[in-house]
Amino acid sequence: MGLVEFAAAKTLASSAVFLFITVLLIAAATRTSTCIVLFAAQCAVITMQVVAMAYLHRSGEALVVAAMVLLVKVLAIPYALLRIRNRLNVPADISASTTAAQSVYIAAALILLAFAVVQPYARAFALDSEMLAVATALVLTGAFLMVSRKKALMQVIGLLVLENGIFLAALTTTFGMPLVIEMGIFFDLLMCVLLMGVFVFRIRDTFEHVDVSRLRRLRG
Amino acid sequence: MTFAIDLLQLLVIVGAAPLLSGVVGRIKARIQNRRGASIFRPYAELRKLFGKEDLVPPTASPLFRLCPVVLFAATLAAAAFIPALHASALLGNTGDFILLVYLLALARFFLILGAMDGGSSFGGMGASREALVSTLAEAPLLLGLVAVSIVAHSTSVTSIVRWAIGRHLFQLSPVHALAFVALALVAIAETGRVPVDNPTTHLELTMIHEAMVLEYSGPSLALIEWANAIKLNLMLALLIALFAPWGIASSASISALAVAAVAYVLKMAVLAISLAVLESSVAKLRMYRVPDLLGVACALSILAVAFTALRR
Amino acid sequence: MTLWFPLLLPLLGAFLVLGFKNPRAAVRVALGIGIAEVLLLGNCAWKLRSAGVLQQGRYLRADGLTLFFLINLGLIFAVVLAYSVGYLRHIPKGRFSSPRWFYALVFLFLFTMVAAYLSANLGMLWIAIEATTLASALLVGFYNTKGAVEAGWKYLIVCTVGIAFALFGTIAFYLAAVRGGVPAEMALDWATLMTAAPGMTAARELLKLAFVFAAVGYGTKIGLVPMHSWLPDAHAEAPAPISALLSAVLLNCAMYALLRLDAITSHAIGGNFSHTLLLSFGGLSLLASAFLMIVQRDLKRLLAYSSIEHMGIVALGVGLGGPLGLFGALLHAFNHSLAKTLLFFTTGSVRETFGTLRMDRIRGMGRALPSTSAVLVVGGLAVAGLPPFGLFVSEFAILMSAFTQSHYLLALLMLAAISIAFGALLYHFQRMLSGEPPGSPASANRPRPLAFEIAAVSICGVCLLILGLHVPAVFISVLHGAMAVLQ
Amino acid sequence: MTEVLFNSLLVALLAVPAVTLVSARWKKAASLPALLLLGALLAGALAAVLALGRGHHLSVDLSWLAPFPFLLAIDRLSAYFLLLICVVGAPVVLFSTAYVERHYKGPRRHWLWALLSLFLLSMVVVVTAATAFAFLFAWELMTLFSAALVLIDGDDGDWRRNIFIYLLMMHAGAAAVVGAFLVFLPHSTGLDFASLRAAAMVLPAGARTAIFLLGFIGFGTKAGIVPLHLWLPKAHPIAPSPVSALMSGVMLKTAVYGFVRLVFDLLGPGPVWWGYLVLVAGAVSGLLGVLYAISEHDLKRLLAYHSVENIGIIYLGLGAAMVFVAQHAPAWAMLALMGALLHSLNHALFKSLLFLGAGAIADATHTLDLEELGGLFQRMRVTGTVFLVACCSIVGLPLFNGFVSEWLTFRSFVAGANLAEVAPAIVLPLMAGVLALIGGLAAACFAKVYGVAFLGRPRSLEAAHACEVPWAMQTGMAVLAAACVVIGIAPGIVLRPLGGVVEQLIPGAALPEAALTVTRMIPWVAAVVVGVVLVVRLLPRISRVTPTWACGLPGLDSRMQYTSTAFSKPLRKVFSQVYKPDRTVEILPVDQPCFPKSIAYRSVRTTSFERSLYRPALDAIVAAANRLRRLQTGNIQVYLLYMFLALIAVLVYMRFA
Repeated sequence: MGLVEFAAAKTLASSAVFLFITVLLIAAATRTSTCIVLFAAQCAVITMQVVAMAYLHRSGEALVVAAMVLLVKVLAIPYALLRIRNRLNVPADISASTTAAQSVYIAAALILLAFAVVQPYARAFALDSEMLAVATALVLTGAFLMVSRKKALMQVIGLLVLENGIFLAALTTTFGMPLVIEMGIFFDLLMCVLLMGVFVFRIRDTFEHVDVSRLRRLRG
Repeated sequence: MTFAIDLLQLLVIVGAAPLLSGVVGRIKARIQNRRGASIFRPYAELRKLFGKEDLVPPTASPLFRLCPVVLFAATLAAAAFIPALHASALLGNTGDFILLVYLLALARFFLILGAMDGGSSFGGMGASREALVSTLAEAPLLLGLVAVSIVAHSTSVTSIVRWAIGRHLFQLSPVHALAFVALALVAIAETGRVPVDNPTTHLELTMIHEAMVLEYSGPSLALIEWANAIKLNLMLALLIALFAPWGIASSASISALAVAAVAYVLKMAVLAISLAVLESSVAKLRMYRVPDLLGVACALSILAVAFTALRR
Repeated sequence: MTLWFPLLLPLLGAFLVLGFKNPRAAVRVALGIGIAEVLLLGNCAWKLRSAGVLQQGRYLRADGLTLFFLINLGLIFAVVLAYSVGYLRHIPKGRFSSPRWFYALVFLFLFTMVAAYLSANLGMLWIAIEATTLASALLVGFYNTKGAVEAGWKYLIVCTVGIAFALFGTIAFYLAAVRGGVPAEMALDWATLMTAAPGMTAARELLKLAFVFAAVGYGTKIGLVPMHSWLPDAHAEAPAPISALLSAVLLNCAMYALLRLDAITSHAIGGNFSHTLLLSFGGLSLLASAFLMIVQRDLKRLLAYSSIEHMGIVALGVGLGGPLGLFGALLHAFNHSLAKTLLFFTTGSVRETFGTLRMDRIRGMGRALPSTSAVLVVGGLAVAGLPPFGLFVSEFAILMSAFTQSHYLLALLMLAAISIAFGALLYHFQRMLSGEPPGSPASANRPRPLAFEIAAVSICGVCLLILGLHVPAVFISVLHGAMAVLQ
Repeated sequence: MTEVLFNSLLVALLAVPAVTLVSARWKKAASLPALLLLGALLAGALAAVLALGRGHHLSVDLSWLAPFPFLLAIDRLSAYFLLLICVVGAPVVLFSTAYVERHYKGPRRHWLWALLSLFLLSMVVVVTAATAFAFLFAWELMTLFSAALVLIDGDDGDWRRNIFIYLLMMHAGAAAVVGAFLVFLPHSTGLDFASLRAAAMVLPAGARTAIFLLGFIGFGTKAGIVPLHLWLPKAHPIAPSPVSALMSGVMLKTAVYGFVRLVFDLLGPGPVWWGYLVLVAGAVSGLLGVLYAISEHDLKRLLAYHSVENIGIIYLGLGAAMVFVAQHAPAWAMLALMGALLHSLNHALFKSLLFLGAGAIADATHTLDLEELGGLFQRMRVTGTVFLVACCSIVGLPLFNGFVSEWLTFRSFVAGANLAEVAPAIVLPLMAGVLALIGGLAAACFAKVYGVAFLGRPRSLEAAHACEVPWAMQTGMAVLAAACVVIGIAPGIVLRPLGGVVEQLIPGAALPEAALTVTRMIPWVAAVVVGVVLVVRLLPRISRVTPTWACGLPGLDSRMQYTSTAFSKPLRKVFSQVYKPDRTVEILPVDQPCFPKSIAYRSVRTTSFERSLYRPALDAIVAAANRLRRLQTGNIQVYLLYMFLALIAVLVYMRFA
């Protein structure tokens, strides 16, 4: 079992821990730019994981998927988000409805909840319960971010974290879907982020703020 | 043969009606220490009125002169139901008490319309009060007759009487007692005797029947007065036939008819005297006390009907 | 090739239309492309009718169910396109109103929906439905007013989150298929999944989990309560033809996806789990929307809640299943799309004449806009489910299937909700139609309705009446073809 | 032969709207729609008579056209009600040829004819439908067409509110009827009446009670039984007179037909408490209907309340029949059912006649407020006589048709006494008392109506200058009046075929001879009364016109007459518990009460089902809707929260289900 296999196995094992750390950090982050960077880090870890899995399973397709993750999620989307944030020139704080400390506690609680929820399934389907737990934690944290953060951009990031969770779940359970489907999903994701960017600019133009919780005109 | 006897019986009821009101008037006068008019004065009055001319208000429609006629005809038809002397009546054999009650309703309906046509406030006043009294009297009248007919297992008036003849004096059940009191009260209300309405008064505060016929004169008034007398005679004859039928001839022989005639005159005299005594001793009820009186009659008749099932 | 052409033409058309700066030319080109697209769809439907199933390559497949929904899409798209030709005149100058962008986005929207119907496997289906959200988000925010932007943003975020759950559901289906022994690259193909479904009983828990996520995901797109919050805002702020498209076709497209997944689950682990879920969501939507319709103040929001109500009824029909239930559900989806298109067409001229869609400020519409009021009355009667029109027949079928399976409580709940919705519609429409129109009757300078608009409205009305009085034999065979696919 | 006639009826009624389009363009053919409609109705009446006579089961299958089985079949019950529709429809159409000419111009007239024929067609289909889908299809269309006809007159102010209440209650009722028919389904193969009848044998008791209650509520709403009658006094008065004649006379009977078909034909015998429920509903409707009518002075609203009363009488008959069936006395059940069905026909005849009379009065005096009418008999002789016949019939006086049906109902109540069980033996005879009280109150009410409107002195200029209506309206009314009198005097014409209808509904017994004694009895009584009237009229009586006696005062003007409010005051005082009137007396000038210039008295009925039952229910629904509306807060974060909670809820359900 050569050095490379050892490295791949180790990255798989340790990536779960890195992901948990990024989850907690994103919950604690107060500025949008740190959130974007943490999201990029998260995707980087996932890329590493895909590469390791590709190597372990000797499947060329997975490598292509890894490349795409690297391209789309680690480079393209964070870059786009950062450009949007800079051109928005609105106050950078994320004005969340929960303080940083409370967010961290909630994120931790969500991680524990994820573990609890996943156990029966992991046993039933002989899956790697840790990775599945991470995926569920990502989904729950993404949901929590979208519900608690008031800034439009933060909601986009929350959505992307949620998307990451689902992608990770797919990765761990099925070792990657057919290539065409994966590419389709990434393309959709990219278009979605671009469109959200367009809307964020439109909100700033028409409302002079990007605070989503003040969008209350349409009621009843 | 029975047709002739029934016709004779109808003529007796119709003919003797003014005599009965004359007798009652005379007895009331005697009670009030007055000599009173002769018992045949109503006949004289009718003959006088028939000779006069009919005074018609300018606004009245042809209905004004038609109403008394329909009133008289309907009351006459109702009278044809009652087996006073012989245990069968012209219309009473096939007809039943429901038709009898509604014929009286037909008479009353046209009397009210006639009153309204006069165009004066008296007519309206009498009509509205008559509507109140008759509406409240109809239910106990009908329920009383229903109770009696249930016990006799038939709705035809003559067969009820034939059933009653078969039973001797003291076998009458509480149903009959309750029904008799209810029907007596209703009879007083229907014919407008003292506790409910004073037939001789012209005081607008109290009169019901008189107010309706204020506009009438001549033959129309005669027809109305006669019809009113027939109605009194009819109601009393009905009470007699249903509750004290002894003496009514079941066969068409002359001797039986004679006995029946004597019994009928005696019973009618008793009723006339008791009516006169009642009218002299009781003051007229206030207008809105009459519904309570009729409420009592209604309660009694409901009780009578209930007892028919309970004491089966 | 019969499948590729109707799919790719709208995509090309979208970019083609962008090229024409001058509005009149853009409208003409758009009409041309539209007609071509409708013809292609017609030809594809004709071939499909005779061939039963068409498969082209690994990713495009069309069967009886697709045929039914393609007919629905083609008919509504043709009607909306015809109506929108005249509609662009209504847009006041101040707004973002270049027909070029309008038609480009509409064709893009059409492309995504045709892709959804023709996709063979669940992954492609998910990608197409996600793409419909993206295409229609811009259309919802087309007017670029405060309300439109807010509605567009909410629509985009809520639906994308919903679709993300649907993705997890699709993945779970894929996992269950793989565990059930289906070869990996065919594991998402719908046909193979249907044949392999009985074998997948081992992964019972996973399939239930998959259907739950798919139901919540696609339920958001269908607008089932409690995931419906985006629908009233989106339909109220979008331009009239677009809200017609959204209400009539997009909801049906999401329902199509849920039908496919429900077919797989009921074949694998028996229908009662998925059907109970659908019945509960359907009942909830029906009751909540009926009550909410009473207190609405804006005409388009009222129509949006009415769409939620009817989608609830369709969900009930699917949940009840059986020959009658499914027949009623599909027929109801078709009838509802026709009736709702009719009603949304009236909102254009109402907004133009009264300057607002707030119902308490609209009075005397009967006298001010006689022809539009006639359309409103016909649409209102149809949407209320009253006899001469098709919705009465489909609601009757669904009620019959509910009573046949002795779901007494559910049936009485449905009857009560329909009555409450009828009361709400009657109350609002009567207040608008009767009385004296405020201010000067602007009927003098009101632009005469174009031939296109009259044609569009009459097609809808006539179809509704025909479906109400006599469902043609051809249409019944198409319906039975669609049901056979799901059975 | 009947097939040809029935098909021609259907086709003609369908063709009338097209014909009106033609007559709109081509002036000469203006009266074509009316003639076609009249011909169609006569053909329908003939078909019904033939079908009744031979009991021949005719059926027209339209299932090839409709999405669900759509069968029209005429058995005896359908034939009877088809006869009712056509016999009442024809004179109403004849009346409306003149009425429409004088009141409606241009497009409204054509709309009225088209909708009238479609309204009649929907009623014909309701009565002859043999499958649930056909019945429900026509049932809802009937409501829509009647609402459209009412809308022709106007659509703002109280028209709108009344039509809203009308349509909402009708739709709720229709929903209950749909429920009633569909509860059969788990046990029935199809939805046609034959398989429903078969399924009724195997229905569990719970389902039978559910069907009965749903049917009772559904058809009760359309018939106007008391708690569900709110729409009747609101919808009928605002319709054009011929339409309210059809609505009140005929449409209510389709509800009675539906109830009889469901309870007697499809469901068959049920527990005795069904009968008691219908009896109580009938009694309450009868009493409250007539009591509310007495306090009304708007003629059409009064007549509408009287429809509630007469429907109460019909339900009394139906209730008695159901009690008899439950007590295994089918002979008396047939008598009671016969009374109820005959009263439906009678009520259709005299109620539509009364509404046409009201239309004639409105046409002549442009007002329907009894306080402003008076002395119309002098000015409108034919309308006066016809209205008198109608008043006598509705009150149930012997020589008219109302009496025959009430006599049958009375006779069945009295016969209730010889039932074995004690409870019905007491309840049924007592119901005779209730019916007598209803009859008495009706007599008082219609004496008021006729006395105030037609007799005495005109109370307003319009009434003084009223002139007779054109001949077409008179003949229309005269035909109905003649029918009332003929059935009143010779009821045998209708009773024999009605016996056939009743035998089909309640098998297992021959008609009791008591039913036919009435046919032998009434002609004799009629002969005696009419004979005496003719004899006395022949006596030479001279008459002289003198001014009415006014206690010696010079002039007597119309204000001294009793108005309708005054006439009904004693009765309202006695039954004040029902009205709880709040009376206001206004004496002007206020500072010198002893020298009043004017005294105004107003008494308003404070008890109303709307305020005590419907308003709270409506407010509760709207309040619930408002609370629900607050859930749509507008904040996207809350929407996302709803989604996640929904997902978690379903996951929890999946875990434990």
